[in-house]
Amino acid sequence: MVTSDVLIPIVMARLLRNGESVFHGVASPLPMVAILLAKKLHAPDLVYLNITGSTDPVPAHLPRSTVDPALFAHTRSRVTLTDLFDLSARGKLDTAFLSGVQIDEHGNINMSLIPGDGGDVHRPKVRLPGGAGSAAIMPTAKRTILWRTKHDARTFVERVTFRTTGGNVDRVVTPLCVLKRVNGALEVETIHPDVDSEQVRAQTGWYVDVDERTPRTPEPSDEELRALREVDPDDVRLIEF
Amino acid sequence: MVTSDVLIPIVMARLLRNGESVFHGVASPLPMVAILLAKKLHAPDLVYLNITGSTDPVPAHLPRSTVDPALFAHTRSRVTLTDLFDLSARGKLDTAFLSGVQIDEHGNINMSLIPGDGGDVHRPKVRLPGGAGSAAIMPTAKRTILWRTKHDARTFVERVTFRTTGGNVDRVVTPLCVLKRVNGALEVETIHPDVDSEQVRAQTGWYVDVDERTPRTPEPSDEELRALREVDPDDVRLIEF
Amino acid sequence: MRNKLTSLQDAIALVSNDAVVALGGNTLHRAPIAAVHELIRQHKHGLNIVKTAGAYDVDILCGAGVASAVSAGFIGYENVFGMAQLYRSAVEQGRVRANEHACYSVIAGLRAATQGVPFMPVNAFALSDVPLAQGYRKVADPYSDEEVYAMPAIKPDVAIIHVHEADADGNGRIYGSLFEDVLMVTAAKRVILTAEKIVDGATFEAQPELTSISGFMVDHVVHAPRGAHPCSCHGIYDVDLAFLSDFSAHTQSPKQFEEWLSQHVSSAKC
Amino acid sequence: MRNKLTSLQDAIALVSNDAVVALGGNTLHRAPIAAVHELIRQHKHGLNIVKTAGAYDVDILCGAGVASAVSAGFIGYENVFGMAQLYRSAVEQGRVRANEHACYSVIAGLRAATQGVPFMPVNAFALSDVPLAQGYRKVADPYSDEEVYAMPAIKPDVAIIHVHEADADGNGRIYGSLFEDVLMVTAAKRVILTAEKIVDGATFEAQPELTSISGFMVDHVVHAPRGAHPCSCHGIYDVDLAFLSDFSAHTQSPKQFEEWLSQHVSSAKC
Repeated sequence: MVTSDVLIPIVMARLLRNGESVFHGVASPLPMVAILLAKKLHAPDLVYLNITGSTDPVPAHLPRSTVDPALFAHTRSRVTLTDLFDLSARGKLDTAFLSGVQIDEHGNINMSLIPGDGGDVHRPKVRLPGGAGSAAIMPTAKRTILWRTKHDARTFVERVTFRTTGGNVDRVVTPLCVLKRVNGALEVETIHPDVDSEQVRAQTGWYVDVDERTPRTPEPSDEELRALREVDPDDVRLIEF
Repeated sequence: MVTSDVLIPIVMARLLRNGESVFHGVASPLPMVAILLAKKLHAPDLVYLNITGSTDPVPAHLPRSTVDPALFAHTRSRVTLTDLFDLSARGKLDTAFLSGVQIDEHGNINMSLIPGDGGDVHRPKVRLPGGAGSAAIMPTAKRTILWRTKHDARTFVERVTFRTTGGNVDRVVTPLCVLKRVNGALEVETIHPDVDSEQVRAQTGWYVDVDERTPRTPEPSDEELRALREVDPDDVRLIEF
Repeated sequence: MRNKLTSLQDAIALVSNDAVVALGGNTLHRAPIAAVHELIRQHKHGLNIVKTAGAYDVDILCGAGVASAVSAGFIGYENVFGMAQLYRSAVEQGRVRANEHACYSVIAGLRAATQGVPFMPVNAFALSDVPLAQGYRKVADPYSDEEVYAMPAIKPDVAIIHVHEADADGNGRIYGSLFEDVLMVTAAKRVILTAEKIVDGATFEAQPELTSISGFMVDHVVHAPRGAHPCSCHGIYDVDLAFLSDFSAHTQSPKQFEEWLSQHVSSAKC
Repeated sequence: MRNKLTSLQDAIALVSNDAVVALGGNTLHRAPIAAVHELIRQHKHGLNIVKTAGAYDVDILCGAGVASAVSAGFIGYENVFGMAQLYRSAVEQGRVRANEHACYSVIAGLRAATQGVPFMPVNAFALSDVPLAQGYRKVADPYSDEEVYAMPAIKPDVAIIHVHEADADGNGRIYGSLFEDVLMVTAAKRVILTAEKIVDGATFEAQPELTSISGFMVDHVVHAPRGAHPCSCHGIYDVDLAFLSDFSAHTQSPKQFEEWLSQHVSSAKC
């Protein structure tokens, strides 16, 4: 049985296209692995951008922090985070990977806070890390792929308690399924192997139209599995699980 | 008798203070010489900035164009023109050297155009080179020193035909005198040696209060003359005359 | 230029309480930690910390009572150590105000200060609750009437940047990631560089294109070897995971944190 | 990344008539003259040339009927050769529109395009007739009501930049003065680099900090040795005063200019 730490990055990599520019931010081991995987498999000309300001780095080892100097290795140029935000703001960033503590039916995310008494946002019940660049990137990148290593009704909520941002969400990759945004709402596109459709429904905070006829996420191929082992031999991505 | 090509840069240099930041733009051989002179004489810690993006260059020879790579020699850092405009815009540029085809009583300059029939600015009678950065620098630099190698009533006009910009003009150095802005208007501060006060009045387009008691610009000292020869041994500054 | 070399103590002594302080670096990388620890030793308070994405630096300043506001897009240890507990509880208990940003909006505010304008239009927040929560306003393009968010200028009283090499004039070289450090330098009223190494400025002449920060924009230069530790400093040292792990374990209770502070910061010589 | 090497002819063929074209360099230095000459050979017309301070490049494009508008702060040969006669008469005769700028306002417009916002506030023109003449408008800070000029975005259809070294991916190194070239790259829809030298991109890995222009922002790379001549190219060649003097002498009458063009540009191989 294929585990999430193997399937999720492979599914994320499959979504990437050759030649496009792809960005991930802080705290993004799975996007880091997925991008390197896609470059190795079907997207050698993909342009890999990240907060270190490198382009197409070739890390000697994968770091735990995705702002680590390891992701600057073998770059041939240096830009700033400002340059990457500008790129997105002027409509030239093809794909961004983002995540959310809460993700709702419309693809809105919450990375900011759970409001306190009476909806107080300045004295929140829970202060979350913050959306980093999400509120700038998600509405301006041509598309955003969300990912989350947990799929339950606390994470996938009908409506986020606080909307850090909405935006151009294309897909959401979870341990249970791939969701695709159609007419502004997230629908289940494929259910992962060995996952029961009833489980997807039960663990999602809004009604998802799934049954046994819902398409299945293709199993990882031998080539994909081998490439994943080569890209992340130390299983650094496991810190997300 | 001291000639203008000797006196003007020496007078300009005397106006500069140790430790301040001083900028000149395109087409500015005399400011280039004056700044290097001041650094050699009394202002070794003056910060010399120019369009090449160098700081405190030590040119091996003086160039005719003041954007020349010669003015990048021995710099220890590189900025852009954008950085210099920003510096001025946020109030951190101490002194700028600027000039004008026309300069009026209030220190306004015209570097843009002589309007055409009926005041048409889009089909001008004369298209001048343009103010370069003047309209940004002159209102924001802490002070501006204007210079001009010609002093006649066509240049020093009561009112500019087109105001490229006004701004924080402190002094104007000409072949005849030094003007100082007092309460918003340019007054003659000192008349150069061997210049008749009547000549200053006759060749200025507005009434200037000068007579034989008007203070005289001090003659260049031997030290100043020697330093000028060392700074500009090839008399590059003569292209301004 | 004049000699700007000074001690860490003297440079930090010039930071007033209630100052707006921009810190260079990003998350666990090249943050000016020697200076952060000195801010704690000098018992500063009321600081508003400006950062795009912070971690240990912001967390410890919140825990030590130095910060009273944080203007940033992200505060956390990425996936390495979970939440920034000191920051989190300070905000939840009302001791620190979190001025929520989108990283890019911090950049926009710093750009406004750099450019001497009161605000900066920013293509962000189109679909966000943040502007309402933070009071960010829109402005209309005077040519097309198109509306865009405007970020008020963020003008730090001081920016503190850790660099690889600096000379006495304040020229600084940063290898590897620049993050938003140069923008912080231009936006701030006063700039402190802490440097791994002080070098003779003449060595910068061979490749002035490698100088990241121009000396005339800098006020103070401090020699601070390992001045980013426990954060990384590109090419010199990595993130000190053991140190941070120990720290993280001591942020679960105020008492443990006090002990940790006293052992690792208060008594330490810088 | 994909290979972006192409010929000068093919790269310039993609520039449409009536395009907004930003030219790198400043006055007599590192202007992309090989590309400028090719624009003339391909009989482009209706171009709006964007530049902070131009000289030979803008002058000859005006004389050859390629430019119909110039958005710049200064056009002239500094003190070296007097006025830019071709530009001047084209404007005075109504063949070219001079969109007067303060250099900084060109920068502001390019910044707006770079940042994906419709306008950029700029601290300039406080005491100037230029805004009225050009229709530049003010905008009020939504926080303080303070008014500041707003420059509409300048989004070049193409930016043409001459660099010292480029690789096939579009990474470019500029030694010495950068001028506003990097800003032109980010603001433009399409970017053409002309390069003195094409190098193996692997050579940039040793010092990525020296790469001025990141390849992913570039569309076409053209090998153009002496591609800035008669302008200077820092460290490689100086301004060609003899060439410019001869040119200048031929700009006094249309007939002389036509002869000069046919001899030095039209018949020349690039």
